[in-house]
Amino acid sequence: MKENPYQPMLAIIENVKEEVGGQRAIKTFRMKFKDKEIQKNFTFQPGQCAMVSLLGKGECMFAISSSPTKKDYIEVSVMRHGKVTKALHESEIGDVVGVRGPYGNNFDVKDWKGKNIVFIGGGIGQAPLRCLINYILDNKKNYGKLDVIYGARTSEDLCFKEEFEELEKRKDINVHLSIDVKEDNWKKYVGFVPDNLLKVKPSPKNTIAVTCGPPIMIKFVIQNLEKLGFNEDQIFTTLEMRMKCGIGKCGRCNIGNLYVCKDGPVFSYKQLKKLQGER
Amino acid sequence: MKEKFEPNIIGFLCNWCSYAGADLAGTSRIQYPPNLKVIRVMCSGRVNPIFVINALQQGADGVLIGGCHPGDCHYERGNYLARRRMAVLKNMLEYAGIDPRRVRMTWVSAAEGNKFAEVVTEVTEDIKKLGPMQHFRRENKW
Amino acid sequence: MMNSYILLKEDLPKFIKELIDKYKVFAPVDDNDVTLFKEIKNPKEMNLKYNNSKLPPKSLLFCQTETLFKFTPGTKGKIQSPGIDNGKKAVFGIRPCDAKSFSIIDPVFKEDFEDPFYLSKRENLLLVGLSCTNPYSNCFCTSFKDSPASSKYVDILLTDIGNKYFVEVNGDKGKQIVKSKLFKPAAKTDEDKKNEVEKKAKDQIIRYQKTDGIAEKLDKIFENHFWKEVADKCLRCGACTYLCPTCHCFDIQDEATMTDGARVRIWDTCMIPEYTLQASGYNPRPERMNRMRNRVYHKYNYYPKNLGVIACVGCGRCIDNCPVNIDIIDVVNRAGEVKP
Amino acid sequence: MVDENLLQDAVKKTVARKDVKYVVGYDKGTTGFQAAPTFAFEEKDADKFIFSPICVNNLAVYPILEDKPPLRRGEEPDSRKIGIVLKGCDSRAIVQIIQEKGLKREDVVIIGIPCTGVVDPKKLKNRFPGQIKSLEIKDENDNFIVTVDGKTQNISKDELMPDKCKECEYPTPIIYDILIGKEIKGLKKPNYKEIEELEKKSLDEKWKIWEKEFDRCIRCYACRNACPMCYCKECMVDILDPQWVRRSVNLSENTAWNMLRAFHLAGRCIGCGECERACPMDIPLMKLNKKITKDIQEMYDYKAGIDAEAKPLLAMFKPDDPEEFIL
Repeated sequence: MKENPYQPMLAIIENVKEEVGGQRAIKTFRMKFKDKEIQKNFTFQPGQCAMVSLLGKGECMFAISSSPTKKDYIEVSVMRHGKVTKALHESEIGDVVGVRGPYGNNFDVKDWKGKNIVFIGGGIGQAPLRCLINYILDNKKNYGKLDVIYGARTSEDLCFKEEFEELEKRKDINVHLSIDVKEDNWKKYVGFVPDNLLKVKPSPKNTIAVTCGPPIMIKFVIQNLEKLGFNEDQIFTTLEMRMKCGIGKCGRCNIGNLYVCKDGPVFSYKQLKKLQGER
Repeated sequence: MKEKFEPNIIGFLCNWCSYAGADLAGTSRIQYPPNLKVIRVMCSGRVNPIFVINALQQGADGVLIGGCHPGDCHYERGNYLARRRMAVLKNMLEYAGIDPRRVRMTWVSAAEGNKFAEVVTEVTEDIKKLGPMQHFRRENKW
Repeated sequence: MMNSYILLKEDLPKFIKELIDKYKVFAPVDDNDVTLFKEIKNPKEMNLKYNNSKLPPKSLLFCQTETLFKFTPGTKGKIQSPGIDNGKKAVFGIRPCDAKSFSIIDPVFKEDFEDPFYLSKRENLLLVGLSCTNPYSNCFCTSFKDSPASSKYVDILLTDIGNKYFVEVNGDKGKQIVKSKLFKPAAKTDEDKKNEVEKKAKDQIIRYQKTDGIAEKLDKIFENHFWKEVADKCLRCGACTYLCPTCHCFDIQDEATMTDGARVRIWDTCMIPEYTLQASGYNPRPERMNRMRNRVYHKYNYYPKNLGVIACVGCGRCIDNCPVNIDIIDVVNRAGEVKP
Repeated sequence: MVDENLLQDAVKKTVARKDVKYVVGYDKGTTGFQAAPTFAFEEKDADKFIFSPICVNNLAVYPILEDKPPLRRGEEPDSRKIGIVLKGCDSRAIVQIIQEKGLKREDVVIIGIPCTGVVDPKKLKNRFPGQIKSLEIKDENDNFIVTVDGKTQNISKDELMPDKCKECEYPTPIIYDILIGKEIKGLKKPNYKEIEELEKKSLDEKWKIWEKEFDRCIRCYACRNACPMCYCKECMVDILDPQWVRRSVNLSENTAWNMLRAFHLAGRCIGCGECERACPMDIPLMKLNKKITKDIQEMYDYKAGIDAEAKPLLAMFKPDDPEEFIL
């Protein structure tokens, strides 16, 4: 039978790590394909996404948040919002889900060789960036200075807390965390991510800026990046649209004439400027 | 021997009266057919016609809505409103060609264990005669 | 002249019977005076006094509800792939505009990831066209340089020329069909009669949509207030998208009981907010203006940019069935004249 | 016949008012078979307003359908009124919405039109199937004068009128701010002959009829979106968690949808026929709605959209409501 692109492959949830509790809960799920063969040749690039299905509930598109250099599993970080994510948050280790992908284009890591990179993330937007950061750290010699600017509403809402502690220890990457509202035992920056960006003031020379997060944050981050002298080829972002098929056929995730699931989710600011269409 | 058709009846019983009536029928060991599957609702007024139609879609052959006698409703007006809803719904079902005896309503107070058993027996007999509800049952064979 | 034949009108039922022996034949059937393409077992069920079917024959290829795969719900995870229906089918009486719509939506299901459901049905569907002899009140296929009697997109085309049909063959699938002895080679006079019928039908179409350079014109007026004006009266009812032969958007939903379930693909409409509503509540196309503009741009700007063809065949179904008379010919013509 | 200059002056006067956002009425449309709703934001827009037998739309759907984008911080919602041109049957929709607190009477300025019968576009199209250049319809007591591409002919009203006009009880709008022309007495009575014939049939026959109709439904929900009374924020079929009605199109879900839609209009449907007109598959939805209208008239002596102060049918009760069906 011709290969059915809508049919997912079965994967087992190996580990569930709770990143953020409370109302806007976020969990990272580590998944391994049941069939070793598929796991071995499931290769993807940083920034690509996968469709995760909960059989009987539905499926959602998530950015793969583990680095492609980690061959024997894939991770997705998911905030609890709708029917499928609620069911995913209720699943435990050993449950079987469906995974299909990888879909969409990716961060152009080859083209960025030898450049400094600034990662500007907000809230759950950090998931695709985490994949990119780990990938670049595993090939650190090809890249220059690395800056991570990441913020969330409260310290409780910050994702990947342990990993950031490791990153802060490393010399070859500087981490600038921030939260929106003052909290007593919080020593680092307090304020929105775009303002934190202005404080860090990364130099635009030979630098690539990658930003992911809520649309309102991306808008202001891009404005501030332009203030700092970044031109439109140096700014990349990922966009978020409702997706159903993930392979450019069901027609709903278009911005202008591009489909976010096929021609995105990674877009350069140059592309965005040319694109008409509601984001 | 034709395998006897055992109807599948969903009962929405109001928590204060009919459910207590059913409970009384059980504790006083009154025999009545087991075809009724009970869903406890806080009041017969809580029964939304979407429940009734969804039940008929998913394989119920009949639906019974049990409420308190007029005037006894714990929330004063629940049963009156349900009465109007079910009257309109039953007429529409009949108009579309579905036997109205498949959707029944009854007032059963907490003390009427016998009446509850009689009602369930009568409804079960009726629906046995009517046969399975095939009109718009979900096929679920994709 | 080599591949054109004649089929006598009284031989038509025999020809249909021949088709029924080899194929599952779908033909226009009158269902409470609504014409739909339905399977027929004998020629008498057909009704040929129709302008065009209410639902386009696209529903034979891109079914309104289609099972993608079956599964056992929950987290035990058992998936069975569905059987692909490669039964031989034929559709009789398809109009040239609907046949053209297949060639417009083919690339969507063929590019990058091949969609086995659509493609297997497309390969196994024989298109027996029937030319329009009296176009309907809102037909405008001539605006796309097509003709109500063009055989470009069908396997064989029948044109009613009095007591017989003038048959044109297009492609080798058609050649197999015409081998049957019912078809006799056509004479020159038959062909002239056909051209005359074709010309008469073409002249009856007076509605015209100016589509030359429409994609570039639309590029300039994306933010224009014109779209708010057009969309103010839209009831977001979606009937236009459900009846459009070139609409291919679909929704994917899971349906399950306690023991088994399936993932099902269903037609969807871009005219309702739920189409792009995100779980967070944010909706990039919140208002009817955004959605109406997106529908027009998808057909007249994005499709030409991505696939080089305007995604409209001029069948007029959306104009006939719009309860508030949003007329795509008028919208596109006026859009062309809007000063950026 | 309605004097269009009077109508246009009324629209100009209404639009000029400071507290009116826009006026929605009819213009002649692009095909001639059916009028198109149009919006007048300034006085000069009023010239396109017409009223002729092709004005069949029920414009009462627009006040609630209007998009309300989220407001920027500190922005006040625009609470100006909306002017609507309403025929007799359409005005009952506004009365019913006001009765259900969906709108307030002062939200709308009603330009009432005493109506002497409109034309059903589907019947008109079947009568003149080909492409036409121009079509004019005038109303002359009991037949229509139709001029198609210059040729005029008289057609009796009963041939072209939708069923609702043949039994129109309220030709003059029940509530209005401005009335164009004189009031017309509603002399006709609703006739449920067709409904009664169907009721007499056996259960199986009835199901055979409705099964065929419901099987044709493609669930585009145009009936819901065209109906002035369907203004729920989230419709029962759009709820995903729990999903009551599945989105796939088969007899079971179609029957559930059509029955629940008709039920949710019990005591609310004013018989304007927009659902049947919008349905692309020509399903006789009014036959379903009229059955409920007949039932609630007989059982509860209740009629929708007549009295804005009355309590909605299913939100109230009488102790002596019929209960012979209760065990």
